[in-house]
Amino acid sequence: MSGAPPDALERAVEAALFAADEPMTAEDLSRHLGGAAVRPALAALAEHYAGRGVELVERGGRWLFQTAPDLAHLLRRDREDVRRLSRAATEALAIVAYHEPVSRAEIEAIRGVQTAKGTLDVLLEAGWIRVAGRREVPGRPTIYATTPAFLTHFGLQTRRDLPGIDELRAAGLLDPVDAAFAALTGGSDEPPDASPQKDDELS
Amino acid sequence: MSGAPPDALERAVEAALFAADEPMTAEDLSRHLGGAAVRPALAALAEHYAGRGVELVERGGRWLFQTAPDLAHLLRRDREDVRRLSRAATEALAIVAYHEPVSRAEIEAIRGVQTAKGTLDVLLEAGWIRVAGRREVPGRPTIYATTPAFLTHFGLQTRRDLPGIDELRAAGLLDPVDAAFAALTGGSDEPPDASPQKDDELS
Amino acid sequence: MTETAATLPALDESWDGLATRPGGDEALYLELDGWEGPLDLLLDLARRQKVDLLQLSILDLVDQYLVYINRAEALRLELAADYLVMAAWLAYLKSLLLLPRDPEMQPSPEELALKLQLRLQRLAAMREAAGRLMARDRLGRDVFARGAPEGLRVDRKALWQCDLFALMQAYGQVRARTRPVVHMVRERPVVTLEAALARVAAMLGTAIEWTDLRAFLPRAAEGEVPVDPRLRRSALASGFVAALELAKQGRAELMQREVFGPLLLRAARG
Repeated sequence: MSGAPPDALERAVEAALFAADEPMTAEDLSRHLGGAAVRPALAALAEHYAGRGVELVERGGRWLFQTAPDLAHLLRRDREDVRRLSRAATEALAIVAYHEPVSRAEIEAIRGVQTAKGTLDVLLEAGWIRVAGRREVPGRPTIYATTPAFLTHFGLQTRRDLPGIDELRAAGLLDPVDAAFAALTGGSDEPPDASPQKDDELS
Repeated sequence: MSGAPPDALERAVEAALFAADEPMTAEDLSRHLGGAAVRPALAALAEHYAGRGVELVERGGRWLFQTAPDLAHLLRRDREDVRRLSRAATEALAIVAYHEPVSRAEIEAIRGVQTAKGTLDVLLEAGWIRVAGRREVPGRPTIYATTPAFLTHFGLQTRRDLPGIDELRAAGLLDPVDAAFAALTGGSDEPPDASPQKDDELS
Repeated sequence: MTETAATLPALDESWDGLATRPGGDEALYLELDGWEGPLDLLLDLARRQKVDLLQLSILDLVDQYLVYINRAEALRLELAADYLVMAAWLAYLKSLLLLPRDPEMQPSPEELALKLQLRLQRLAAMREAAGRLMARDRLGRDVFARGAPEGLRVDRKALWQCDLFALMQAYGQVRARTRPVVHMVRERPVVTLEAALARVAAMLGTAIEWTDLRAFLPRAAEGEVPVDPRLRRSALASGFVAALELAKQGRAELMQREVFGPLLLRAARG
């Protein structure tokens, strides 16, 4: 935490972000502050607020002040403004986040069950996913991706911060079944070799 | 401003006030934070924030964060869009300039078409006309006149600098649009007739 | 790699899952609605084997699934069709795995089983990811944005533009537009119907030869100065109407030998 008094630009950025009712990108801020180069000020402020009760965080390229996570128990009390998601919606959201962009059919393929129309609507309405165009395959299905509001809500700076995403990717768990199957079986059409352990597994 | 890292209570007070929907008294805060003595923390925070872009202030016994007063202009920024005055507004302005003071009904009578309320509002907003009282006739209609800003904008010393009807006619500005057009393209066989017009508008 | 040493829980054991009520009465409490489809149920069953999903005993899993479905049917629970489809497919898979291997079969039963495992693995991965996502410090639940932000407002102010010439032009046009307008219709040389009727009737007389209508019209040679082409057009029109009128009155006959040909006229024969 910096003890130096803030310079004029730092003060302006601090005031603007405090007053803003939405997270702001550096470009938004710069435009609002007459074209100033705000990134150094953002960095200085983030450092200044680190460890305080309020922190300056970046979420999907947008900056906001929010209370420190370790104080959640003090602030949570009567607040219940967080939407409770059904299991279907929770899983669909995770699938969109980890696989984006995905079509509804791809979500259903992973979950092994049809996705009710309302499930994706809930996520769209919450502003956590958005329609990201269509896949250029027969039927041109709509595809979905997450939004900056998703990152903000779940406290992610970028999608790379999704819990465990690197491990999942490394383990091939974000690949479709067929790709994983091909990888496991050497990519050939031959049946998987009848190794003893494989037989054991299937015994 | 203090450079020392905030203690736990200070952080809690900071977060609670930041997240609060409305200003809180020390008692509110104390109750909220399990009965802690919050006043020293409030004092420390107020000192920490002094001179920053955001300040902690007490108003009628209630504490709140607010944007530093000298930065209030950041919350409300004016952006100037250059816009061309509409045809209707230009005509209305010209009529006010030549005939002032005039009521809206008189403007309409001269223009020969209805004049939307918004048209005069634009001229009032631009600061080129002002309400100049009411005409002492039934209905007491509001009458309008031009302002000094009007003269400045149009580079006029006084309204007497406005070209008279004869000058307008000499400049071809009194020709009906289609006749003027025909004259330009050489297709007209009739000269625009010089009907007698009152020349006493600039009384 | 270890052997599949998973000790399978007995089916009537109360699980930490959706299958039985917590602390359950083992009396076959089934809540199939609690599963999001057959794959979900399979995953739930697979997890109880407490092994990596790729080392799972597919045969055990199949057996457990089929037992569940049989119980549900015994209880006459309404089962969604996809549970039954999955049951049939798993029974088929089981038989393939147990029967002597047919080397011709494509894909082999082991491949089918592996694909099922891969699907379960992917669903499990996403389910776990969803759990971790939901457990993050969420804005509005664990961390909070400013409670009462003042908001940033950008007031758009119009800077109106107009110049003196535009003003003059506008005024000129208002005056021009609203000036009283007088329409002057200039008198034109015309041959009225009455004149044409009198003329054609007089000239027709008792002519018995077909005569071109144009012969009845005023001509320069007669000193009537029909030089103006507009007057000639008027005379032709009036003459034509006059001819029609005479024919209607039975005083003349009309004939035209061809389309657009000359209109011929003669006196009606008694």
